[in-house]
Amino acid sequence: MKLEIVIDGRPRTLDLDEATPADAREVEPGVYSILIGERSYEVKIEPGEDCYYAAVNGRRYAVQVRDPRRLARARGALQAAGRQKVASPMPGKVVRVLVAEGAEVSAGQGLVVIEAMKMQNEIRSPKAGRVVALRVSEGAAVTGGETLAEVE
Amino acid sequence: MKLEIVIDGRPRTLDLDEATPADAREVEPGVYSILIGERSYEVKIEPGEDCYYAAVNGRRYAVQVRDPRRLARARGALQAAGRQKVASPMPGKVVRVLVAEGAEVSAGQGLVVIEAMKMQNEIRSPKAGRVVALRVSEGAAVTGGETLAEVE
Amino acid sequence: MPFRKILIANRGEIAVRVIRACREMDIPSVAVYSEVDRTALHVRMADEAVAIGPAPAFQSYLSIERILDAARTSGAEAIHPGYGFLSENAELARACEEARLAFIGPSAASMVLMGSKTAARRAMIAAGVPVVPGADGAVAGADEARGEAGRIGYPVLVKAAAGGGGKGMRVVEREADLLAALREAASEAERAFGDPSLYIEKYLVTPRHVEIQVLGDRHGRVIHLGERECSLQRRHQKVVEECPSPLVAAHPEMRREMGETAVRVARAAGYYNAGTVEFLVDRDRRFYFLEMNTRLQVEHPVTELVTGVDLVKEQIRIAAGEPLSLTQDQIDWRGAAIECRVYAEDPDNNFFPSPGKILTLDRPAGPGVRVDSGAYPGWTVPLEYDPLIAKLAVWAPTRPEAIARLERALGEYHITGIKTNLSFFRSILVSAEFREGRLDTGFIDRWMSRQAAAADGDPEQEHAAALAAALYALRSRPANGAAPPARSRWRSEGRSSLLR
Amino acid sequence: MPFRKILIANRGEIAVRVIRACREMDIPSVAVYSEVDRTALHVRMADEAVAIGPAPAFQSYLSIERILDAARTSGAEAIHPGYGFLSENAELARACEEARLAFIGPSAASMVLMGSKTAARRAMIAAGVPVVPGADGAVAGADEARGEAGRIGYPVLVKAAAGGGGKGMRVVEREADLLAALREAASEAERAFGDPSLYIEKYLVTPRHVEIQVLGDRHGRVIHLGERECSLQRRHQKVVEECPSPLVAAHPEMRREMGETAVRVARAAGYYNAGTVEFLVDRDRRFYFLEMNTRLQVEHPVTELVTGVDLVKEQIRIAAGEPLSLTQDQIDWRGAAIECRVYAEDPDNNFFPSPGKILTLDRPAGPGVRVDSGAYPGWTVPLEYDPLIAKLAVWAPTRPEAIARLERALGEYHITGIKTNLSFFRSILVSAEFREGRLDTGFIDRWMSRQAAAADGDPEQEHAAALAAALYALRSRPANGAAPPARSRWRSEGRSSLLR
Repeated sequence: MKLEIVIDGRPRTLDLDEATPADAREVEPGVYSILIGERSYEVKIEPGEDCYYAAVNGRRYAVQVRDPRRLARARGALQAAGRQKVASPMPGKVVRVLVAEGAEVSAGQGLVVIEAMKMQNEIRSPKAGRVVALRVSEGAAVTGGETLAEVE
Repeated sequence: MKLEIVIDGRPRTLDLDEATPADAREVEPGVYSILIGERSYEVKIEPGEDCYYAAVNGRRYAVQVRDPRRLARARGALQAAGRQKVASPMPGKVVRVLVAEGAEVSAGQGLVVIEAMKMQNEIRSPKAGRVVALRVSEGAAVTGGETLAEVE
Repeated sequence: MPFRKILIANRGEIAVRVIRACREMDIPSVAVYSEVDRTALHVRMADEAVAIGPAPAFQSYLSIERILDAARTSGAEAIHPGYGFLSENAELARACEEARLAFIGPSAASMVLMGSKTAARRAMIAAGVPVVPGADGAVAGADEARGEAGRIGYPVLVKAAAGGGGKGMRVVEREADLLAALREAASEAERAFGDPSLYIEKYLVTPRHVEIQVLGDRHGRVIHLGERECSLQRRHQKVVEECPSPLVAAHPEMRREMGETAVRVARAAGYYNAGTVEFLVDRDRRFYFLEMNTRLQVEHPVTELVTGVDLVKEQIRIAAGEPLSLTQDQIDWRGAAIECRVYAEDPDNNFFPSPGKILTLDRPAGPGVRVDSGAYPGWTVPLEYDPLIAKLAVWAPTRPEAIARLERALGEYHITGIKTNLSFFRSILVSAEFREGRLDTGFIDRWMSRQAAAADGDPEQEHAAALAAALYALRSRPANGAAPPARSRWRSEGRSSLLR
Repeated sequence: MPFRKILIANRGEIAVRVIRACREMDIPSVAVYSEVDRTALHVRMADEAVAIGPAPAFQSYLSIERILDAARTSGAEAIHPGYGFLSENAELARACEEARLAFIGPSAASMVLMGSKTAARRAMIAAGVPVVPGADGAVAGADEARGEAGRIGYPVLVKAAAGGGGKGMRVVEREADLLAALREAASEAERAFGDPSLYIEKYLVTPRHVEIQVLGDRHGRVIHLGERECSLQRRHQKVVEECPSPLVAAHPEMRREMGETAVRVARAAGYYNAGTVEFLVDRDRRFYFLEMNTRLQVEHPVTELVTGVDLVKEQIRIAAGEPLSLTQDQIDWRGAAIECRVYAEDPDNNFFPSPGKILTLDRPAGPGVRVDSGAYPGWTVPLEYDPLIAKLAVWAPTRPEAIARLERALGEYHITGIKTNLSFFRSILVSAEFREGRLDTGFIDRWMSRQAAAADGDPEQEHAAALAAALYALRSRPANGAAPPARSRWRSEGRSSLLR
C-alpha cells in the first residue's frame, strides 16, 4: 500500500510494502516501538486538528496521512474553501464578539473571544476577507468545533 | 437484587436495592470511588483464584460474591469435591515430582515442584488422602491452572 | 496529630498534594467538589468528600459560605486553601477565625495588607525594603495617571491594585496608549477581582523574576528557604521555575541579601505560615519588592526538592501553633530542581485550552523525578477551571544534570485525548540561552517569535515517525477504510498486531 | 561524554535505570533482548536494540558470546551488566578487556577474588577485617564438614562457595541434619552456579544484615557512601531495604567504623567501580564481613536518595577512567529512604510467581516517591525471568515520615492482571517491630507465622469493599448473568455507569 504523507510540510510517499524493513509494534495505545535495523525508536502519536503529531526522541513531527482514495476527497474539500468556516477550537463561552456581520477583516484579525478554563482566547480570521456570517452572540455557550463565523 | 457474599470468611447478605445509599463510580478499570454519606472510599479490586480482593485504605478484604441463582451451582461444585484436583497456580516447568501415584499424603505435603520465574515452588496437597492420579512428570511444561494431581 | 481533620478548599493537583500530606501525617482529609468534579482525583483520594455546588467556581470553590458549611458538617478543624480560588481571600481567613476553625495560612490582617499592592508598597517603603519606582497609591483618574506616568518615565506598567496572576496588567510604552490601557486593565480587574483600582509603576525591561520562600510560626520566628527563579513566563504566568536561580548560583551573596530582605518583609507584615516574597531583579542585580503571595505557591516543589523541607506539612504544623521545626542555620540547599507546569492547552494552536477526556497517560519515573497531578486515564479535564493538570519537577546534583533529567522525563511523559504543552518545554530546554541560565521575563516571548521548525538530520527517525503516524491513521480508520496489504516485508507479528 | 555508546547487558527495571542514566548523560544506549522481550520497556526506551536469542537466559542474557557480538555490531564502547545475569561473571569482564570494551564494573581479578567466598574470606582475614567464624576453605567431604561444624559449634550455615542470593544455602541446627543439608545445597549450587563447592560458617541467630556502598576509581581512591539496612529477607532474598540503618542511626559511630572497614575490604581487593560490602551484625553490634557484591545492588536507590549521588552515572564515569568526583568529606546523608521490591507473585498463595499480562497500572506519585520499573500496562511479564517488576522507594526527612510516605505510596499503587506482593509490604509497615526499627534477618519469618487476619472496626469501609467487589463481579459477569435491578436507591448516574 502506498500512502501520500506530508511530514513537517514536506510531501513524501510512504510505501508500506517496499519500505525499509521495520519491526513496528503498538505497545500502548498510540505508542509505537519501531526497530529499523538496530535503531530503536519509540514514537508517540497525538492526533491533531488536521494532522498527527509524532513525537520521537524529543523531536515532534507533524504528519498528514492520505491514501490515494482519500486524497481525491480531501482535494475536493480544499477547493471548496473559498468561503471559510471559523470554528471554536474548544468548548467555552463567547465573552465578546469583535466584528459585525459584513465587516471586512484582515488575516489574523480577532473575530470572537471565547472564555474557557479561566482563559480568554481570541479566535482570529484565517484570511483576509469579509465576515459573511456570524453564528454566535455574546454570552452563548459553544462546543468544540462549532462554527463561530464564516469569512469569504 | 440480593447477593450472598463472604467477606474475610464471614457470610453476609448484600442487598443492592436496600443498601445504604451510596454513590459508586468505577473511575478506572477495577477502581471504584464510593461515597457513603460523606465518607470517601477508593476501593481497588483484584480478582483472585476463588474470590475478589478489595483493597481500601491499606486494608485488604477477601470477598466472595454469589447471587442466589449461582449459589446453588456453587454448592453443587463444592459437594463434588471429595476427589480434589491440584492445579498449578502458574505456568512453569515440573522440576521434581515428590510423590508416586497411590501414595498416602498428609495435608500440606509437597507433591510437585514447579520452576517459574527462576523460583522453585512446591505445590502441596490441599488435604490428607491418597494420590489417585498424577498427571505430570519431571521436565514437563505446565500451564497455569493445569491439573498436576488428584487427591482423594 | 496537629488537627483531627482538615478540609481542603481546592481541587486538582494542589488538593491532591495537600491530601497526600494529610495522609502521611495521619490526619483525615475532607475534599470538596463541584458537580463536575465528582470523579476528580482529589475526591477519590480524600477520606471524606462534600459536594459544594455547581460547576461555576463562584457557586462552589469560591463560595466561602459553602466551604464553611462543608467544614462544619464534616467536623473539620482546619481549612487548607491551596493556591488560587479563596487562598488569598482575607474574608475566608476572617470567617475561619469567627467559626473557630484554623485557617492554614497567615492572619487575615497580613492578607489584607499584602492583598493591596498599594498598601503593601507603602508598608515596604516604611520598612526600608526596595520597591520598584512608582505611584504611591491607586491612581484616581486619567489625569493623575498621566501625571504619575510622566514623573516615573515610560515604559510604565498599569496594574490592578488587587489580585495578581497577570490579570488587569498592561505595559504602556508611550503616553498615547495610556488611556486605552487604563480602560482595559480596569475592566479586567473589575471582572477578575471585583475591584477596578489601578496603580502605575516603572516597567523594568526584561527583568528577572526571583522570589523567596519564607516560613513563619505564630511565635514570631521567620526563616527563609532560599529563592526560586520564575523568569520564564507567558502572558505573565510562570511556566518553568527553578531553584537555585542561575543568577543567585553565580552570585551566592544574593541569597542571603534577598533572604534577609524577605524576612524583613514578612516581619513588617506580621506574617506567619508559608509565604513568598517576589522580587524583580534588574540587569545590575538590584532587586525590588514586587509583591508577597500570602499562600503556598504552585512552584513550591522545587524548594522542597532542594531543601528537603515539606512545605505543606510545615504549613499544617504552623497553623496548629507549633513552633518552626527548623532554624535558619538548619536550612541547606542541595543540588538543583526545575519544574514545568503542564497545561491542557494546544501549543500548536495559540495555546488554546484543551479540555476533554484523557485517554492514556504515561508518566515519567525513575531517579529524581516528581510528578504532582490531579489527572488520571479516563478522567475528563473540565472546561470550567484552570488548565493546569500536572507539575513535572526534577532534581539532580547540578543544573546541567537537572536539565538533562528534565529532557529525559519529558520524553517519557505522554498524554493522549487532550492536548498539552509538554512539547513546548522540550523546545525551551534545548535553547542555548536557557542552558546558560540567561533568563528574564521576556525570554518566552522572544523565544516564541524566533521559533521555527528546526531541520533535523535524521531521515531514519523521520521515517519512524512517518511509519508510526501511518499505522496509527490506518488503525484509527473506520471499518470501510483500506484493507491491510496482502504482502509485507515487515515482520509479520508486528504487522498483524498493528492492523488487526 | 565518557563513552560514545553503551550496551546494557540486562533487562527489566535495571536496564531501564541504566538507559535513563545514559540518556541523561547524552550517551546512546544499546538494549539487548531475548525473543520474549521484544516489547519490553528497556527495548522501547533504548536508542538501539539487538536481538540476542531465545527466551532461556543461558541462550541470551547469560551468553557472553552473544552479548559481545551485540556490542561489536552496534559499535558500543562499554558494557553495563546491571545486577544478576552476567554482572558477577569475571569471564565477561575478561572478555571485555580482550575485546577492548570497557566493562562498567571492577576488574576481573577483583571479581574472581570476591566471587569465591573462601578466597575472599582468606583475603579479608589477612587484611584484618572481622569475619564470621567458620571453615578456612571449601569443605572436601562429609567427614571434614562434620569436623568443621563440630569445631565451630551448631547452628552452622552451609553455603555455596560460588554465587549468592540465598541459593545453595542451608541452616543446620544439629549434626543429624548435616548430611542432608550438604547434599541439597551442593545440588542447588551446582544448578545455580555450575559449582557444587560448599563451605561452612557459624550461623548467627537473627543477625542484622547491614551493607556498605563503596565507590572506587581507577586511580586508587576509594570512598564509602554509608550503609543500607537489608535485614528484611524472605528465603534469603531482601524485600525491604533502607538507609540509614535504624541501628546505625542510633549508634552513629558505626557508620564510620563499618565504612572504614568496607574501604579496607575494597582496597584489599584492588577494587574499583561501585561495590557493596555486606556485613552481619550481631546483637552486641559486632559486625562481620559476609561478602562483597562486585556490582550495582538492586537496592542502590536508597543510597542515592539519601546521599544525592547518582551511582550509575558514577559507575560510567569511573569506567571511563575519570577520577571520583567526590571526596569522602563531601558525602553527606540527608533524611531517610526505604525501598520495597515489587514482585509478580501471589502473597495470598505461598508467594507463587504470577507472570502474565498487566491490564492496568497506577503508580504512586507526589513528593518523595521514586519508582523504578520495567512494567507498563499491556505488557506481559514473562515466565522466564526474575519476578522483580518494580522498586518503590521513598525519601523523607525522618524515618517515621518515610514509613508514613511509603504507606501512602503503597495505597496509591495498583496493578491488575497479575498478582503482586504490594499488599504484603503494607502489613509489614504497620508492625510495631518495624516501626521501632527492631529488624533482623528472622523478622519476615516470625512475622509470617504470626500473621492473622486483623479484625477491623470500620463496618462502613467493609461495606464499601463488599459493594465494590459486588459491582465488579456483576460487571465481569458474562452476558447471561443477572439483569440490573429495576429500581435502585443509588444515585442513578453512578449506577448506570457501573451496570452498563
